[in-house]
Formats: sequence, structure tokens, C-alpha cells
Amino acid sequence: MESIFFFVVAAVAVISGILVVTCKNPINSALSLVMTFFCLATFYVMLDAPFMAVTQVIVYAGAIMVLIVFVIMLLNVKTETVKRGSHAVISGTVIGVFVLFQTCWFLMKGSMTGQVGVMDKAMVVKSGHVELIGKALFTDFLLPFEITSLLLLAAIIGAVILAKKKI
Amino acid sequence: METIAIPAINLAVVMPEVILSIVAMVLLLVNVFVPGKNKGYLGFLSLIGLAVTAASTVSAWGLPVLGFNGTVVQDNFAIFFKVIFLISAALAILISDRYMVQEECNQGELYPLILFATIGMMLMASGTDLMVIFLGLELLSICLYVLAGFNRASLKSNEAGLKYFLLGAFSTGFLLYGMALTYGATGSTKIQVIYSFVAGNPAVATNPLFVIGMLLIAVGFSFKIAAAPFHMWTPDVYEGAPTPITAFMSAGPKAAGFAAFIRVMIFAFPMLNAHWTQVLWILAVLTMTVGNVIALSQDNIKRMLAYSSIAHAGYALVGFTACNAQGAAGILFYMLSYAFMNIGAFAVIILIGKKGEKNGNVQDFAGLGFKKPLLAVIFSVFLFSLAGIPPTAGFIGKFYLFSAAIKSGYVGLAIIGVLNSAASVYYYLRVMVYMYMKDPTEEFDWAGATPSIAICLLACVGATLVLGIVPGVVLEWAQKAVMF
Amino acid sequence: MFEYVWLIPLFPLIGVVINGLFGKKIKNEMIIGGIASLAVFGSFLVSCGILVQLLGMPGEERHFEKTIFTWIQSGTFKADVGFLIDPLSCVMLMVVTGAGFLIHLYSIGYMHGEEGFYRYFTYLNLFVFSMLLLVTGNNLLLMFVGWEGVGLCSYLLIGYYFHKKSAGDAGKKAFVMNRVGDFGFLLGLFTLFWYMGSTHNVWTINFRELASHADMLPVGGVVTAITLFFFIGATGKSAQIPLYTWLPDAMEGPTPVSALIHAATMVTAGVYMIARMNFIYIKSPTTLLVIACVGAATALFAATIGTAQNDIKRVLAYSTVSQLGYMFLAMGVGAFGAGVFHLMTHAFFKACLFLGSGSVIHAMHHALHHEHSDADPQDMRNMGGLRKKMPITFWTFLIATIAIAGIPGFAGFFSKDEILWQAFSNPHHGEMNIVLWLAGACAAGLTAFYMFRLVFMTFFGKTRLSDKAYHHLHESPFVIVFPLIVLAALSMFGGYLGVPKVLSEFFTGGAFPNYLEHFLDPVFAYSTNFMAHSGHGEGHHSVALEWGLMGGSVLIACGGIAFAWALYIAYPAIPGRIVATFPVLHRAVYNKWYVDEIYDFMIVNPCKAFSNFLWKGFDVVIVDGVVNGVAAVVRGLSGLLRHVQTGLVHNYAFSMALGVVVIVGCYLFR
Amino acid sequence: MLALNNYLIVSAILFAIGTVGVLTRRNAIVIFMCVEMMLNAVNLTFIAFSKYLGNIDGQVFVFFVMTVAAAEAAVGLALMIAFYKNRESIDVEDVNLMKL
Amino acid sequence: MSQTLPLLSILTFTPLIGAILLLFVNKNSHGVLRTVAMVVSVLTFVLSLPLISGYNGAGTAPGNIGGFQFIEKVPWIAAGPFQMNYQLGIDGISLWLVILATFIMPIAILSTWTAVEEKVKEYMICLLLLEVGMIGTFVSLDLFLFYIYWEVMLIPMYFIIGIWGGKNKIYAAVKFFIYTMVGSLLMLVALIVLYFKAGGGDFNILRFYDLTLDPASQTWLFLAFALAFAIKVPMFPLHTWLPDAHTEAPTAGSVILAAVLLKMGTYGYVRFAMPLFPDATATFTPLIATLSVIGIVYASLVAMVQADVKKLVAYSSVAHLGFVMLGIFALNTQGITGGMLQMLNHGVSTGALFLIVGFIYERRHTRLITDFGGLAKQMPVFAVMFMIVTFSSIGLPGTNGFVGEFLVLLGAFQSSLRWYAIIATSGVILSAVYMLWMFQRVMFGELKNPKNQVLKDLNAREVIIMLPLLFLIFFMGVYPRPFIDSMAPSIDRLIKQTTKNQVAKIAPAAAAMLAVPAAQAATAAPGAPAEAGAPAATGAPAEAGAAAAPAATAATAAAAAAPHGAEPAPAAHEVK
Repeated sequence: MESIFFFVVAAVAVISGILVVTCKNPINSALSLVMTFFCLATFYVMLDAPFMAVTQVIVYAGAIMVLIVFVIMLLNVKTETVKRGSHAVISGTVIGVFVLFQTCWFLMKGSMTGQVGVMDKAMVVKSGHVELIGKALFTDFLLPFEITSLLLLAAIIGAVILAKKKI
Repeated sequence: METIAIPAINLAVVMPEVILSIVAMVLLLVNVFVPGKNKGYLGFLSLIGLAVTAASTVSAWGLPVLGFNGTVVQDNFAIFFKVIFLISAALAILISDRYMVQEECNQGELYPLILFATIGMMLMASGTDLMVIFLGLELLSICLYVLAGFNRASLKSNEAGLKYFLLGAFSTGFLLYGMALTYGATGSTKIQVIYSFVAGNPAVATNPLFVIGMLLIAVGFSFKIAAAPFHMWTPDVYEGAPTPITAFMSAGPKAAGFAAFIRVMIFAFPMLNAHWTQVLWILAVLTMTVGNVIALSQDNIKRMLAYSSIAHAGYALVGFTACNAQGAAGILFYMLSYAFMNIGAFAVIILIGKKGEKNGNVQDFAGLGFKKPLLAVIFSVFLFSLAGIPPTAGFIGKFYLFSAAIKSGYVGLAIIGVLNSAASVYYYLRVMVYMYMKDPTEEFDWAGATPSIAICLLACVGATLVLGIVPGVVLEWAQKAVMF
Repeated sequence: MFEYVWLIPLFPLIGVVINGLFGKKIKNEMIIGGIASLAVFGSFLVSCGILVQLLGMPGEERHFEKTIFTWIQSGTFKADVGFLIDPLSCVMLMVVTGAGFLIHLYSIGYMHGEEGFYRYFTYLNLFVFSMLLLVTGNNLLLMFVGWEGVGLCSYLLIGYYFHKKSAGDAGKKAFVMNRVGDFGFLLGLFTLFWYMGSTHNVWTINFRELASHADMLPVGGVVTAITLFFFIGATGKSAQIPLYTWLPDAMEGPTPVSALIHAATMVTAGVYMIARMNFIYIKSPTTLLVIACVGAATALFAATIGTAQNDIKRVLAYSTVSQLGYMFLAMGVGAFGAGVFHLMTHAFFKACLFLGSGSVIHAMHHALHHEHSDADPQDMRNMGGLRKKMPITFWTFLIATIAIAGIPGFAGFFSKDEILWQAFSNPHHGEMNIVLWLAGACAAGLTAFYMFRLVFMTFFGKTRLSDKAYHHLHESPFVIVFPLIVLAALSMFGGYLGVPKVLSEFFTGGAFPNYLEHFLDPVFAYSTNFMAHSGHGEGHHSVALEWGLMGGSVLIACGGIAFAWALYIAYPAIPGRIVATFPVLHRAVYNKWYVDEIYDFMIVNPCKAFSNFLWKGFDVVIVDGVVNGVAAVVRGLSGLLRHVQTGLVHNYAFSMALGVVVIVGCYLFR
Repeated sequence: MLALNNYLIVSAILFAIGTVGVLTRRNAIVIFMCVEMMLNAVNLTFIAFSKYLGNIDGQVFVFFVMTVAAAEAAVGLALMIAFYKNRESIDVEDVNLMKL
Repeated sequence: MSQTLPLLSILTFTPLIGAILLLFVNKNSHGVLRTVAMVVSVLTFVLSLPLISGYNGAGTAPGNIGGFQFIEKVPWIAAGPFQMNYQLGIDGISLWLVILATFIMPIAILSTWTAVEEKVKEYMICLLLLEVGMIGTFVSLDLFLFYIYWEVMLIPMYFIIGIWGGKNKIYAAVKFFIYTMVGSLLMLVALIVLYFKAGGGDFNILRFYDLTLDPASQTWLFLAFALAFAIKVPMFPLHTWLPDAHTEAPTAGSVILAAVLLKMGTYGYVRFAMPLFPDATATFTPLIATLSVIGIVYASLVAMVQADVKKLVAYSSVAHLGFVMLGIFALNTQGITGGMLQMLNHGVSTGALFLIVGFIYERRHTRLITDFGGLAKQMPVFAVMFMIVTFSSIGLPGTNGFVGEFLVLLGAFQSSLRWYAIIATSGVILSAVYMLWMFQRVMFGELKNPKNQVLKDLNAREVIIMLPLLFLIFFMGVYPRPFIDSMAPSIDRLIKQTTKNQVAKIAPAAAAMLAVPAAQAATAAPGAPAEAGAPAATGAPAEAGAAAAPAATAATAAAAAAPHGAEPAPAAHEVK
């Protein structure tokens, strides 16, 4: 049951992913990407990470994609009138296939060898995913968390500088 | 619902970053109140900030401290690199006022952005967790994307920013994938943990996930240091970005890339060095050769220095390939020297340049040698240093790097290196040929040097010569910095 | 007197310094010429003193060495600046300083009014200095210094009229040809030094030390190599086949120079050198044969050319080459004493001949000058009947001609006959002796012919000058004529120093011995002993045979004279007819058998072409081509590679992705 | 429970699709979207590992990646707007002023 | 001589101080600039004279290390594995080269006193800096320091050619720089490899002398060093930078280039390549000798057909240095002495030749032989000087050229390089051909060209420049003893050092050769076996073995086949 569900979602994710690349209209690509994001959120739930699923939807689908669509609208980007040269498409695709092939190859040959920790589904259910994440963020990963604040600040300044109408 | 016990925080470990962040934010605030033509005060303030940061950085010398649950460390290695970053930031700020006024993009935000970028670099140097390194890298990158496109009115600058952004984001994908695989193979993102885990389970070292993870991380850093074939962005971005930013990018972020690269490779993957030295060997050869060869046919000096910067990354990779303490020390020393000589060279370009990045071709330097002898001599010193001719810092640096490679038995690599360096002489000499051996085609008007650029030039030329003639002390520091 | 031997070369050197540095300021010809001549005269006096002292010593002790300072010392090699006085060098000293002095004197008159008068005397003194070094040096290297020094002076003096291209060319040719010889000399020196040192631990180049170790030298083998190398040196300096071609050209120099350098002294240096090293040469029969053959061939070959030349000096030049051939023939048959004897007599009569011809040219020049004719004053076809106008010149010239022709009683007869006899009777070459003798005899006949042809064409018959010019002809001044007289006297009586045994016994009952031979005996003692011990000894031929041969050679000489008389006095039309009958032969002989042209064709031109090829083909195209090619390839590569940098983001991304794929692929598929 | 590799392979496929997109599309915004897809693929890998390793670090990493993605989106889109203002296009083939 | 005074440092840095002084002189007061430079260079020369008087030929003065005197040693860089010292010192070999450098410099400055009218300040500074580099190169005993000076020297020379050169100056300057750079960079690699083979420590050259390296690494290291030096020398076929550089450089540049810079290559062989890698030296002797001999003949032939006087002289330089190389690779006393002398001679003679070319170039602004002819009439003083220098270059006895050339050939002939020596001797002929031909075409013949008819003879300055050189030409030709004697101990040491391993090998080889014809050998050469043990005294050990062979011709063959015993060695082991 679970695997059938998985495969359906995976198929949707991959198909919408392909649509992102193949759609001529950027808006369609964006919408396909949102679809992919939703599929991924589904996976996150399946992987016992409900908080990440929520963040995925809110941040990615909600914020980033909205921003992107907004910019698409703002710039009034048309569909690509001229196709990229077919050789570029072919070579790009070939490389992509290579990437896929190689990734699959080593995924098959390799295995997850990392130190297995204590967190399991029970734990997630018991103390709640948000709490687990929060705990990690504020203890182990306090510094990176603080860095993100600088990162966002810098990004805001940058975005403002680059995009504001008059300096 | 239990409360989260926030662990004891040792702010001393990140004191330089904290100070610099505070300075940057204060600058942001001050910026609002400083009128448009007086933005130079911000530069002055930021220099003070950098000085204070440097003092705080240096004061931690000799006492390695881990902090924040092992995600960050303040050791000699980090300190040496931080000094390089601070110096390049300071030099970049010194040379930017005149340029920014000339190009009419004199915005106060420049300084905080440079400082934020510096913080990013410092985090890359001292981070011991892949997350910290990643975030430092991204902090740096985002600032650089903005800085590269800082001259909004200039299409070239826009292009530079956009290109850098798209390719940077693309490379981030690979870097992240590498980190993910490493995480999967070892169960942690902390360098210390990765190391001890693999040391405890040697079988992991042969796990393809782990190896590929390492390779992809290497790719990510190679992009940052502009190693071939991940160097393609460099010439375009360097050419397009505002010159002071190019100077900054060629010195600081490259060093930061090396800092993180060395940290990850040597600290986390020492057991894989048989793999990554092979990769680095090839990268080094490719990088040196591509950089030097293409530089031969460049007329635009900024672009030529961009290619030369690629080549210099190649030389540093030679030392990296050696995978010994001397090689690492060599990179440290080289990055420091490179900061001085390259930013110095860019300072000269700024002085010669005119609005709209005119006068940036080698032909525009014709006759400079006798019109402005002092400037030409200073420029020659930088060029000789870049070419690796004694008695300049560039020579000592190369000597160290190549001798490290030879020490590890990579004589062939060293030979390719020196041959490249001989080829590079051609294009550095070409500039001198124009400066000294050709007559000027047109009268050039001389805007004069501002005090800040003069200070920068003097500092750079002084450092280039001092590091070339009596490099002993600094080499000693570099050596101490890499005693892991 | 021996202690003052260093004065001998010093005097001319002082002359060089004074005239060289201040000559231009002095301007007065008499002072310049006087200083130069006095310098040589000083040397001559000292030489005389040394000769007297030497004569006062017993035969075996007649040698003396004086070292001035050590010139080069490096490891086992040591070369001193030191002088060796023995009978041989003493004879040479006398010839060089004596003839040298006379020719200096002559030059004062001959060179009168020439631009660069001081330069001339500087060179001349320098020459004497070098020549004296050559003959007195006590080691091979010092000899080589003189050897090269005389070559230099020869170059300078031949090129004295440097504004004439032919003079410059001739000087250069002389120097280069000499250098070819020097190449051999050096190799000989190296081989000798190395061989004696490494095999016998005798590290020396000192003549007497070498001579005292001569027993260590094997017969043949390496000695042949050594001697042949040295002989190459001698062929260059002494104008033997194949390096003789420079000497006729060297006539471009002023005539006294030809007399001094290219007749009396320098060209005999090769003979002197072989005589000096006789103890080595005697050990190599092969080399001796080579020398004899080359000598004989040169004697004959040059004589043939001499018969058809019209330039008075050229005839004398070929005659010199031919006579030098005789000397080498003597050396080659082991008759060292005879060779030196001929060297000496040749110096007398050939110097006389050259000076005489100079006197003629001098007069002709003046005569033609008055007429504003640009006819060649040296061409015999313009002369004739000069004997009435220039009696002293004529008579001295005639005496010298008789001497060279080998008419009994004159100097040339004794020495030449001695050589021919030795060629016939020597113990070295067996059956070859007859051939050598025959060649020598033929050459003698030819010599008589062309010398008298010269005399007849110049002095006899009707003049071919215009009346006006003939009118202006007059005898040369005293300073020119005086040396002629002295030299003519020497040509007449000089031969009595070395009267052959048979003649002496026949005419005086042995009361008039062969002085020169006895004097030189100690020098050649080793060779004589060596031959005696090796079972050859003196050939025991009958006295009758000697008389017979002597008579034969006199007959041949007389035949030559008669033939010349017939052709140029009695039936002057015949030569033209002969030329018409054998045009090819005449053209070949007239053009010196085309030897210069052959050299040009075989060596000079290919060499130039090859050099040009090396430069333009190899150096510029290949070597520099590689260098610039590498640079061009790198730059071309740069031009190509930069096109990778398309400026397009997706290409850059593609390159990155490709990089990743390749790197990962390398790992996966290795 | 599903095998880990199922997730990993899905993420690999998405990563590859993203790569293809970056290499083949001309619209800068679409390229950026493809990069986002690559990042998401990595995120999936992280979370899958995190789950199977029983270790929360991976999820924390994803958290930061999302932050970075947001920041990049802000800056990137701003750059595109700035470029568009000058060039009236966001076709990457028009980003070609500097080359060779 | 006080050993406490750091004479060598003072000597090295006097020109630097002079250059700094020049910085403060107004660039338009040419007279002052020239005078200051001149005074400084003369001062340097004067300062170098105490070296001659203070140099102790026997090397017994206190404070000497390994035959080096005037030693100075100050720690310089100490970092990581490296220890570089500022270590100076001279021996008989470098002494004269230092003197040559200081001697030539005033002459060079004087030579372009009027020819360089523009950028005088920079010009003089370059010249003085060049002098620093030259002296430093010769006096460094620390390999690293040597390398620094070696490279530093390129910079001023590059500018001298490039700024004040002829019309193709840029090509020549860049070619000079990069050509030389390639070689020296490879040497740098070899130097580092050598350093690590020595197991760290400092870069003291004397310490490296004591190393015993395996043959394979000797080979590679030698090749790298040899390449760098061969380019500098320059040896065929790496010579093509030289004609260009010479032709384009201003007179002073050519003079210095010929007189001093080229010597650095040969000096490098003597000081570094040979003593450091004795086995490789033995192995490569035939190769080097071949190239030298080809260089002699080839350069002579090419010189013969040159149309440009300066180019001709440049090619003659190549030939002359071929002699030097042949001499030092003869590896016996005479050969190396000759080579060293030839270095000095070449410095004097070719320097003088370039001056002479400079004189006429200044007057006529052409260097084509065909533009001249008959100058002897118009310029007699010039003609005399030109002639003397020409003959010195040809190697006429009595001039300096002869002594060196002769000893070189003698040495080579005695060593295993006999056949090379024979071919090289033909260079004697060729040099006469090309020099005299050139001389004749320039000086002799008719004075046709009207431009030549108004030429002025040499002025006082030019005569003064030439006089010291002419004096040396004769002095060194007539009395070379002071030079030879002071070099001798150093050369002996060099030979000992270079043949140290070969001695061990030659002994059994000689024994093996003696074993067969022992009976004959005993009578033929009683002194021979004793010599085998004392190679330095007899020049070349191989000859001792050869002495044992019975017949003279056999001896020739055997000795020719035994290049210093390197090859007979295996045979010897078989016998054992």
C-alpha cells in the first residue's frame, strides 16, 4: 500500500519535474514546480518529517514560488519564441542522462553506512517533530541558525539595492 | 513539554565575526544619515571596524578553541585566513571610493556588503561543520552576487552579477549533493565526527557514496576557487564586476574557498587523499594551463588578470595536491601574497581607468613607464610578483608551493607548474612592454591618486617586497597555522 | 754574449713600439726607417756576437738556453718564454737579421713617399720580432707564437695597400691558409705532448728536453701522426701543395715584403721547424716519404706554372714555391743539413731577385707615371731592354738568376745539387729515390728556363715601352741598390759555406770542408745516429755516380737556359706558335692549373653555401622556428581556447556539469 | 518500510532533471527554478538519510537550505530585474556582452 | 686583509646604493646622472681590488671553508623545512668573474655616455641594478640566494634591451627573458629536488658537494641544471636568443651581456652542475662536448655569412663559449683552466668588439657590413684598435684569446674528448675566416660611401674606454700567470670533487687493463700505476690506464674509449 502510494507520488513528482523543463511558458513551469514541491512534501511526511513538509509548502510553494511567479508577471516574460539550438538540448540532455546514470550507479553500489542515531518514528510521535527540530536548532546548530539571520539580512539589502527604483 | 536547555555559549570563538557583524549593522544604520557624497566616511568606519576585528582575531593566536558544539573553531589556521580576508577587505575598501564616485554608484551599502562577505569568508575558514561552511559560503556568495552587480547602471555589471548568480547557484547544487551523500555515508555533518567515524570504520572509506560525496564537495569548492573546468565564470565576472570588487573577489573569496577546501579535505577526508590528490593533480594542471594559455591572448587587463587569477589558483592547487603541511602553509602564504599583489595591480588599473571602465586595455598603458614612473615601477613590481620572479612575494610563494609538491614526489606537477609560470611571464611582460617600450598613442590625462589608493598601493608594494625579501616570519606563521 | 740573447727580439720590438705609437707624429721618413733598420741591425750584431761565441765552443756543447719567465703553467703543462741558441737557430738568426736588415734598408728607398710609411716599418719590425721568436724559441709553443706572429705580419703587409680589394683578399687568404696549417701544428703539438706525457710521463714541449727523450718515441705509429700534423703546419706556412695558393697572391704586398717574408724568411719557417724536430721526423719513414713527395711535386708543379706567368713577381713567387719544394724534398730525404743550406742560399738569391724586381718595378712605375700610362709596371710584356738603363740591377739580378739556375760556382748550385744527390742516394725511400731525383732535376731545368725567360724578357731585347717612358727609366737610388749588391755577392759566394765533399776533395783535397754541415751536425746528430744504428747509415754510392748526376743536373740547367734563349732571344716568334698549338695546355698553365678555381669550387663555395643554409635554413627556420613555433602554437592555442569562453551561461554550466561527469566517471569506471 | 534507495533514486532523477533544465533552458527564471529543483532533490536526500539514520541533523540542514534558497531567490530575482531594466530581456543568450 | 669587514656584501650593494642615490637626482640633469653612475661603478671596481690582493691562492687564510674565502654567513629565511642563509664567499674561480663584472661596468657606462640620450636616469639605474645581480650571482654560496640573484639579473637586462634597444627590441627582450626563464625555472625544480635529496637543512652549496646521489637522480638533476646553464651560455641549439638580444641591445647591454652574463652559464656548470653531479657529468660529457663542438663549428660558419656586424660578433660569442664548455668538460687542469681563462678573455675581447661595433653604430646608425668599407683610411686609430681586438678574438698568440683557447684544446685533447678537440681546433681556422672577412669588408677596400668619408676617428672618451681592454688583451696574453695561479687550487678542488666517485671506479679499471699486458706495461710505463691514484696531478686518470697498453696506437684507441673511466668500470667488475 505504502509503496504503491510512493510510486504514484514519485511518478507525479518526476512528471511535473519534466514539465518544468519542457514547458515553454514560464508560468507553466512554475506551476509544475509547485506540483513537484507538493510531492516532495508528501515524501517528507512519509519520512516522518511533518514539520519539514509544512515548511516546504509554506516556504517553497508559498513564498519562493509566489515570488518567482510574481517576477515572471512583472517582467512580462513571454514564452520562449526561439528554441535553443537542438544540439544544446541534446548535449544538455545527454549530460543530464549521464548525471542520472552515474548517480544511480553509485547509489546502487553504495550504501548508507553512517552512524545510526536514536531518532525514530516513535520519538517523533512522542515529542513532536517541531520540538525535535527546534531543540536541534537551538542547541547543536545555534551558530548556523544565527548565521541565517545575517544571510537573510544581506539578501534583503542586496535585493533592495539591486531592485529599488531610485538610489 | 520540556524546555530547551541552551548550552553555554563561548562567544570568544566567534568574537571577530560578532564584532564585524555589529560594525556592518551600525554602518547600515549610519548610512541612512550620511549624505550621498560623503559615503567615504563609511569606508573609514569600516576600516576601523576591520582593524578592531583584526586585533581581536590576532589576539586569539596560538589557542585553538572549539565552540558552539563543535561547529566552529578558532585556530591558527582560521586566524591566518581571517587576516587575509580582513586585509583584502580593507584593501578593497581603500580602492573603492574613487572608483565608485567615478562610476556613479557610490552607495553606502557597499561597505556593509563587503563586511558581510568577509564574515562569510571567516565562517568558511573557521567552520568545522558542513552546515557552517555551507552557510558561510552562501553568505559570501550572496554578498558577491550583489557586489558583482553593484553598478546597476552598467550592463556589464548586471551581466556579471547574473552570470555569477546562476552558475553559483548551480554549483551550490553539486556542493549540497556532496554534503548530503557525505552525511548519508557518515551520519554527521561535523568534520570532527566524520573524521573519527571513518577512522573507526575504515570500510566507509571505500563506500562510493562517501567518495562521490567528497568529489562533489570538491567540485563545489573548485567553483569558488575558479579551478578549471569550473572556472568559466571567472573571466566574465571579473571583467564585468566593478574593479574594486574584482580585486576583492580575486583575493578574499578565493582564499576563503581554499580555507574551506583545505579544512574539509585535510580534516575530514584525510583517508581519501589517494582519491582527491589525483583529482586535484588533474585540476591543478588544467587550471594552470587554461588560465595561462588563454591569458596570453587577452587585451583587457582586467580580463587578463582574471585568467591569471585562474592560473594562480592552479599554482595553489599544486601545493594542495602535495597534501602536506608545507603545501598548506604554502597556500596560506601564497594567498596572503596574492592578496597584496593582485589588489595592488587592480589599484593601478583603477588609477588608470576612466569612467565607464575605459582605459582598461593593455594598449592604454603605453608609455606609462616614463609618464608616471613611480606608478609604473609599482605596477611592475606587482606584475613581476605575479610572474613569480624574485625578489618578490610571488616567487617565495611559488617556491614554497612547488617545493611542497616536490617533497611529496610530484616532480612532474612541479615541472608543469614552472613551465606554466614561464608562459605566464609572457603576458605579464606584455604589459611592461607597453608601459616601457612603446610610445603612448594619446596623451593621457591623469586624475591623480587619492590618499586611500596611495596608501593601498604603498601597503601592497611594501608587503610584496617585504614578503619577497624577508618572508621568514610570515612563513613561520603560516607553518604554525597548519600544524593541525 | 749568450746572456744577451733576449736583446735579439727586443730590439725590433722596441722599434715596433716607437714607430707604432709615435710614428705618425714623427713624420720624418729617415728617422722612422732609421729606427726600424737600426733595431734590426742591433739584432744582427748580437746574432753575430752569438755566432762568434758559438763557434768558439766545441761542437757538442754548442747550445744554450735562456729562460726569461714562465708564460703558461697549468698542471703538467708548462711553457716558458725562453730562447734556445744552437747552430740551427744561429744560422736562422743570421739569415733573418742579415737579410732583414738589408731589406729594411732597401725599404727606406722603395717605400719613399708612401702613405703610412711608419705603419710599414712597424709591421716590418713586428715581423722580424716574430720571426726571431720563431727561430729562437726554446719550446714548441713559443715557436708557435712566432709562427702565428709572422702569419699576422704577413697578413698585415700583404694587405698594406688595404684600399685595394685584391690586397685585402690576398692578405686574408694568406692568413687563413696559414691558419689551416696552424690547425695541423696545434694538433701535432697536442698529440706529441699528450703522447709523451701519458705514455712516458714526460710532460714537456721544450725542444731539448724532447730531444733528450727522443728514444722513447716509437718508429711509425703515433709518431707518423704527430709528424704529419706538424707537416700540415709546414705546408701552410711554407706554401706547399696543397696550401701553396696564397703565396703567389701575396705578391700584392710591397716588393720588399715579398723579398723578406715570402722569399727569405717566413716561408722557410716550415723547413726550419722540420729541421728543428728532425729527431721526431726521422722516426717516421712514412712522413718522410710524404714530405719528399710533396716537396718534389711542389717543386715541379710550381715550376710549370712559373713558365707561363707574365707578372714579374708572380714568376718569382712560383719560383719561391718551387724552391721551397726543394727544401722539403731535402727534409723528406733526411738531408736536413742540405735543406737548411738551400734555405740559406735561397734567402740570398731569392731576396736579391725580389729586390731586383722591386727595383725594376720601381723604375717602371716612375717611367709609366711620367707617361700617365696605366699599364701594369709589373708585367714583363711591357718591359725589355732594361739592362742598359739599370745596369746594377741587371747584373745583380743576373747573378742571382744564375745562382738559382744552378750554374756551378754559384750558391744555388751547391745547395741544389746537394739536395738532388741526397734525393738520389738517401737510404729512406728505396725505389722512390729515382722518381724524386727525376722530379727535382726536371724542376731544376724548368727553373733555369723560366728564370732566364724572365731575365730575357725584362732586360734583353728591345724595349716594349714607349720612347718617352723608356727615356724616363733610370737606375734606382743607392739605398735600393746597395742591398742588391750585398745579396748578389752572397748569392755568388754563399755557396762555398757548404761545398760538397766530392768537390772539395777534388779541387782542394778536402782543405775546404763543408763548413755549414759540420756546424749543423750537432743539431742533427740524433737523426744521423739513429739512421746509423737502424742499419741504414750513409748510402755507399760511387763517387763517379755523384759526378755523373752533378754533371747531368748542370746539363739540364744549361738546357733550360738555352731553351729560354732560343725562345725569347733567338726566335721570339716560337712562344706564340706554341701557345697557338697547345691552347688548352697554355691556358691551364697560364691560369695556374685552375687550382684556385678548384678550391673555390670544391671548398670555398660549398662552405659558403652550407653556411648560408645553416643560417637561413637551420638557425632561422629550424632552431628559431622551433622556439617561435612553440610560442606561436601556445598563442594559437590561446586564440583557440579563448573561444571556449563563449560568454553564454549554459555553456559554462555545461562545462561544469561535464567536469562533474568526467570526474565522477573517472572514479566509477577506473 | 520502503527501501531508502527509492527515495534516493527519486531525488537523483529530480536532480538530473534540474541539471538538464539548467543546461537547456534559456529563460533565466526557469533556470533558477531548475536550480531550485536540484536543491529540493538534495533536500529529499537529506531527509531520507535523516530518517534512515535516525538522526535529525539532515533535517536541520534542509531547514538551512530552504533559508538559503529563499535568500538566493530574493537576490537572484533582484539581479534579473536589474538586468531586465537594462537589457529588456532575461534570456541568458542575451547575457553575452563579455566573452572570449 | 681584515676578515671582519663584509667586503663581498659591501661590493654587492654598493651599486644598489648608487641606484638609490640616482633616484634622487633630477632626471633632466644627465651629466650628474652619468657621473654618479660612473663614480659608483668605479668605486665598486676599486672595492673589488682588495679581493685580488686579499685572496690567498693556497686558501690557508683563517675563516676559509672548502677553499672559499671572504666568507659571510647570516641566517636569512628559516621556515618550515627550509633554512636559507645569506652566505657569500669566493674562490679562485669566482674571484676573477667578480673582477670582470666590476671591471666591465665602468666601461659599459662610459660606452653609452652619449649614445643614450633619453631616459638616462632609468638607464643608469638599470645598469647599476644589473651589477648587483651579477656580483651577487658570482659570490653566492647559498643555492637559493644564487637563484634569486640569477633571476633578478634578468629584470634590468630585460629593460636595457627592451627600452634602449634597436628596432626589433621587444621581440629580442621578451625572447631573452622567457628563454632564460624556462631554463632557470627547471633548474629551480631541480634545486628543490636536490634539496630534499639532501634531507633538508640549509642550501649551502658546500654541503651539497658532499652528497652522494644515485645515478638516476643525478642524471635528471644534471639535465635540469645543465639546461638552464646551457641556455645562458648559450650552447647550440639553444643559442638563438643571443644574436637577437645582442643585436638589439644598446652597446652597454651587449658588452655586459657578452662579457658577464654569458659567463654565468659556464660558471654555473663549474660551480654547480659538475661538482654536484659527478657521475652524470661523466655520462653527459660526450653529449656536452658534441654540442660544444657543433656550437664552435656551426656558429663560426653562420657567423661567416652574417650581414650585420653585431650579429656576427654574437655568433662568434657562441663559438667562443663552445670552447669554454669543451674546456671545462675536459675535466682536467688544463682544460678547466683554459675554460676559465677563455671566459675572462671572451669577456674582454668580445666586450671590446661590441664596443667597437657600438662606436661605428653611433656614427653611422647602421651595422650592415655592406654599408662600410675602407674605414681604415678615415679612422686609423679605430682601425688599429679594431684590429687588435679582432686578433684577440681570433686567438692570436700574444693576445689573451690564445692562452685560453690553447689550454682548452690541450686539455680536451688530453682527456677523453680527443676527437672533439680535433674538430674544435678547426674552429681556429673558421674564426680567422669570419673575423678577417668581416674586418676586411668593414675596414679595407675603397672608401666609397660618401657617408663614410666624413666619419670622425675615435674621440678621447672612446679611446679611454678601449685602453684598459687593450691592455688586458696583451697582459693576459703575455703574462697569464696571476690568473692561472690563483685559479689553480680551486680548479684542483673542482676536479677532485667532480672525479671523486670516478676515482673509486677507475682504480679497478686501470688494474684490469694492467692485468693483461702487465709485462709490457712494466717496461713501457713505470710511472703509470702510481698515477692512477693521483688523478688530479696528471689531469685525467683514464690516461694512466691507457699507459699500460703496449702499442702506441692501441693506447690511443683505449684512451679514447675511456671517458674518465666511467665506461670501463663494468668491465673491471667482470674481471674481478
